[in-house]
Amino acid sequence: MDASFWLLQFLNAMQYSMLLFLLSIGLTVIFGLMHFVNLAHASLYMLGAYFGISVSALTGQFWLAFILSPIIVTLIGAILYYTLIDRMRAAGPMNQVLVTFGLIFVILDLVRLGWGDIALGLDAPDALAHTVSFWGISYPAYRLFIIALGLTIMISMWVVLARTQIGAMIRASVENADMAASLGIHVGRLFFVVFCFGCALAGLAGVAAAPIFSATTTMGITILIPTLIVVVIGGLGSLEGAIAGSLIIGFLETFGAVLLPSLSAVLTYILLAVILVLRPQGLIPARG
Amino acid sequence: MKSLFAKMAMATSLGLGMISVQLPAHADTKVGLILPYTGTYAALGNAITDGFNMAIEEAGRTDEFSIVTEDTEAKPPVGLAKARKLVLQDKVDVMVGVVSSGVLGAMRDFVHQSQTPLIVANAGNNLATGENCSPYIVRVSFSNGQINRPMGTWMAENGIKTVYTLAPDYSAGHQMIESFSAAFTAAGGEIAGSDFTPFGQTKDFGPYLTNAQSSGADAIFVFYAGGGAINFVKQYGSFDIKTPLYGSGFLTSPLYVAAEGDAAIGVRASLHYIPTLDTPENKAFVDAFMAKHGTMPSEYSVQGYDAGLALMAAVDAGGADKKNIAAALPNVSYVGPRGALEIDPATNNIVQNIYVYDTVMGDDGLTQKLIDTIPSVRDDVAGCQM
Amino acid sequence: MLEVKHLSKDFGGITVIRDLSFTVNAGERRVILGPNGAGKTTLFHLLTGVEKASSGSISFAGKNISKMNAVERARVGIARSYQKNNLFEHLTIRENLMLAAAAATGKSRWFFRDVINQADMKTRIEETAEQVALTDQLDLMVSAVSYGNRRQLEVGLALATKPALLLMDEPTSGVGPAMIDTFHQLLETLPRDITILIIEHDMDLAFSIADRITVLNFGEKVFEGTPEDTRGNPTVRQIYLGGGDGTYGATNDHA
Amino acid sequence: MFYQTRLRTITLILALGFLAVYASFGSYFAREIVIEITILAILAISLDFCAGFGGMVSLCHGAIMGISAYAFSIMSVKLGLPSVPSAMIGLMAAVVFSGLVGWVTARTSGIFFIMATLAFGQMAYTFFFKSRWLGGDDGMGGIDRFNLSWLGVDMNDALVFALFGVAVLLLVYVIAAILLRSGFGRILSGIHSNENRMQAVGINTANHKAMAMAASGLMAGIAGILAAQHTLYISPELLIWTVSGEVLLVVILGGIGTLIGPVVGAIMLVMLKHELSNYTDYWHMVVGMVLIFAVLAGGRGIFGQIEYWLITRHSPKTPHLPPAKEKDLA
Repeated sequence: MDASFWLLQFLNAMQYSMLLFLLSIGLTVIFGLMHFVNLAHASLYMLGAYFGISVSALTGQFWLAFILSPIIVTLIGAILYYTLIDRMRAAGPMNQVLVTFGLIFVILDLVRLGWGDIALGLDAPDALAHTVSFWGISYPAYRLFIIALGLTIMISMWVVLARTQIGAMIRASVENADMAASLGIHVGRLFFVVFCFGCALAGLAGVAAAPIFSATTTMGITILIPTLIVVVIGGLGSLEGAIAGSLIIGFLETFGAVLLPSLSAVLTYILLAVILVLRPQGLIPARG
Repeated sequence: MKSLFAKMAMATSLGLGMISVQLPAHADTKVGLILPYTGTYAALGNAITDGFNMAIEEAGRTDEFSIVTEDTEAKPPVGLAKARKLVLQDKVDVMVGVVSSGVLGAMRDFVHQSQTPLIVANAGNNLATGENCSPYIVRVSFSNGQINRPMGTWMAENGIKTVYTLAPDYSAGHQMIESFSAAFTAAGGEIAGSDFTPFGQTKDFGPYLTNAQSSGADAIFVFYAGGGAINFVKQYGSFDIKTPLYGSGFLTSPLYVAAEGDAAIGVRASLHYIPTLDTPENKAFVDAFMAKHGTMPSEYSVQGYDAGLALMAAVDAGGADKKNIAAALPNVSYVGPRGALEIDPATNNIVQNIYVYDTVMGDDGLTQKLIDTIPSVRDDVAGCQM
Repeated sequence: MLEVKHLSKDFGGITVIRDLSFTVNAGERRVILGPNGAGKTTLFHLLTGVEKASSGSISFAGKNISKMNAVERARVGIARSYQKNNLFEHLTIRENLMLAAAAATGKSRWFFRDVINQADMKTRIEETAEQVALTDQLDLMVSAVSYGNRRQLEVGLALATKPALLLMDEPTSGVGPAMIDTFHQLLETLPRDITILIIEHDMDLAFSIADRITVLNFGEKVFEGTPEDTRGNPTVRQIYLGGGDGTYGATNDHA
Repeated sequence: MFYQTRLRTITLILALGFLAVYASFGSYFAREIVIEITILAILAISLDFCAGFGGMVSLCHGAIMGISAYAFSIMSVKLGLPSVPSAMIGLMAAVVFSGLVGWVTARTSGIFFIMATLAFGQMAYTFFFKSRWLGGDDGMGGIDRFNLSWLGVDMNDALVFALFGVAVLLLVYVIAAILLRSGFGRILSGIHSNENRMQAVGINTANHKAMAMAASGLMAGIAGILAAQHTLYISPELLIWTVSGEVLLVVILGGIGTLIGPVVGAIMLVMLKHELSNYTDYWHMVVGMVLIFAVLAGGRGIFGQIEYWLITRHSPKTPHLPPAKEKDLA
């Protein structure tokens, strides 16, 4: 195992971490703000992939799909927000689990009706459908693009949350929604904006992942558990937690796969159990 | 929706049955299709059903067979419950189907004890026609060993010295790779390395691909199916891996090859059926299938089709009831889209050609180019006692 | 009965309790006084084992209990009521008292027998309810009774365990004058086999029930003596009564 | 806090009576459905015991059930022990596993507890999935039904076995009800209501919760033995987290914290699923919509909602209703 092996696997780990980050950041911020466990978040990821494939097939334009698909998913998210999510905010976590679980089932079968049971693929755009050689390795350009995309979003979210007024409002509302409301923040509108933003990121993750992974009807359920693990390991509702969690899981799964293949199926679960036993609130809890 | 139509079809045929009391008519054979229609394997269940129905319809014998469909959801306990229902409540004469080996394992003892003939149209577990064989279980699809052993020998004979293998970490994956490796090393090859990827969880093969390439092996041999196959082939392509890719033919099945795109070009694989076989039987089958469904048939639709042919042949040879079908099935032989087929009475597994093929770009997209045929591949009698 | 020696507690460099020593005799009513932030509630946390002391020792009934955790200290007979209601909100008052009594009598390991209708439990629940004047409200949910009733239940939960030492953290916090009288009566009628340590801001109540008073300021004991001595003590007057900063009778939080 | 009210007793009798009648007069497949319902209902009671009354929303109950089924089958098939001692060992394995999980995860709560139990359950699943001695994902068969011929009962008869399942369900309900009415169960409800105060009055809540998980494991273990006896074949599918997820759905759908609600939920879900799958391959969507409407209609679950209507009609200030629990997940 030489340096190029480590570099390659580092890039693989980064690429996976960034996808996990795009998914988990929406879930964790929605939870942190609204105390809402949205299990259907992963279904929106699936919709992102399928809409991306359809738009791309209809127009032949990958980048159009890349922009349109998150927008469509956001619209669906907005509809869900007004029909269900908003109503369920005070209904208690058990009911939220039940409703969003129901949504998973509904969206799953709607996707089956719309796109069929056969797995679909999406080609990477021509500009990125090659490999890039550097430092003695060659690596798919599209994967480098995903790493760059994830890092960009990660850093801009950091800046927005830490430096801007809306970031301060979000942080205040995570700390104490009542207090935030009394300071004149329109909490309801803020929730809606954040929820839509989370949906857009889920859709973006879906369409971004489609050229690497095929789109299948089970992709939502399969990604749900790793995403929840990221969110929980990091600590619910915390941006830093989602970053730490997705990096930990991305690196653990990638290096576990090549260094400890016989254990790789359970490594994540072992880590999850150990972290929760030692730090029952996750690594970087949002509050307290 | 499928089963709604099936119900209507059943109701119609029952009505005909009642009329037929006054008429000297065919004996009615009741067939239970036991396949996944929801969950991971839904696409396979539908493909097999299409093939089976086509065989019966082409023969013009739809009145003779009444069909009950049940969804196994790829869950062994559900499969067993549905098998019990078909046999004990619907009183079917014969069952056709079973996609996953887990479901077959769950049903096996019940099928054996209830003496209901079962025509396996997919599940490839070696043990089902080996150690756990039964006079009532006949397989017209393939066994995991049957597809991969010939490829092991063939690759060694064609100058490949070292191979790195990859497959999902579950029973079928292990069986496929083991039979390949055994044949490959017996013919003088060497396994450079081997990874089993976590079943159902692995989406990113990047780490494994880079590992396989750096092993310096002459070739990579893999078994992946369904969504896993698409991911694997696409990622193989995107990493621009120079080591040639070989695999069990499910890797580039016609069902998935379109989604794999250009990355599939040049992948070499072995399978018991490819739709480009140049035989009159296959041409007729492909044309009929294209006319009906507008897509190329896959090995799964052929398995369903051949299950239908085998069933009709058994009914013709013996009779339409449970006992006669069970007795006749192991001796069935006919020529189908796959070529000449027979059931080996020693194991009840099918004896068939295995085709080595390349995926190439044809006039209307990706297609299969036959490279070599290994004729009449027969499984050893590995511990099967009827 | 209770002997505290050189007790100290730091929270990340801030000393909340500093070298505190005092002794409470069996059956005594001891009132703890001190302005907000004096470390009174922290002292209770240390005595009940919720917080571990940084140094020093605590003996109870002749035994060193410094190393015991909260559960073990409850088992040796130290009970506590909270300044902020800490009740079983979604249960009835009867159930609340039953839980405390069942826990104290080791009936948590009864796997087959119910405790709620068992004769001696019933007696104990009803006795406690009478002590804290909740007999009429026994079958109401906690969420359905008044704030004052909840303050009474807060003490009731501690009493139902039949403690040897009862720590009361501002039982009258937030209640009106009528309710303060109720608590006054309650404290008067409690049998002398219960030793009581009480944090109280209502001066009339404090001075009328106390055998002795300990005054804390900035985590240190600044005075200890009878109520009369306390009234006359200039230091106490200066830091507490005469401070003029409004802390007298204050009820807000110093947790 | 649990009370075996008259409404609950009536519902229990109606539910069990319905199952017995449906099995006796229904077709062959009705008996399969009844057994399927009883296994799911037992597992749901087991989960309601720790989730509804102890606040421990576990996502490893499928794994507990599977461990019991595997331990039972290893003993009886691989080691040739008689069925009764094998079943005992199966139950012990389930109790030990769930007790350990409960003990180790005692400090976590809400979604953190859910995820921690998910982790342990998936570890157990992976263990059996990869164990080639036990057949891996192909599972293992060769299990025999209990031999009750000395009672003049043929367990291989589908009707007899279905009625046996109903009897076991009744037994598990009674065990759960007795435990919940006992001092142990009362304290468990107290911990659910206010763990901190329960410690203050002298309860080692971590140990108590671990014991509650162990007791719940015993019931889940019974479901496991029954499942192995039913299919005479077991596979790692029993342990996968989606099984636990489905049980959780049943509990919430029926009414969490009511003990009888889960039985109602199990009947509803299984019947719905089987009826729908006769007509459409898209029955998941209908199940999903039912779940959503169940919540929009009140969110107490089917039985919970009925109980709420009946009680609030009689006395608006009602003492024993499970309130909307805000702390279970958050």
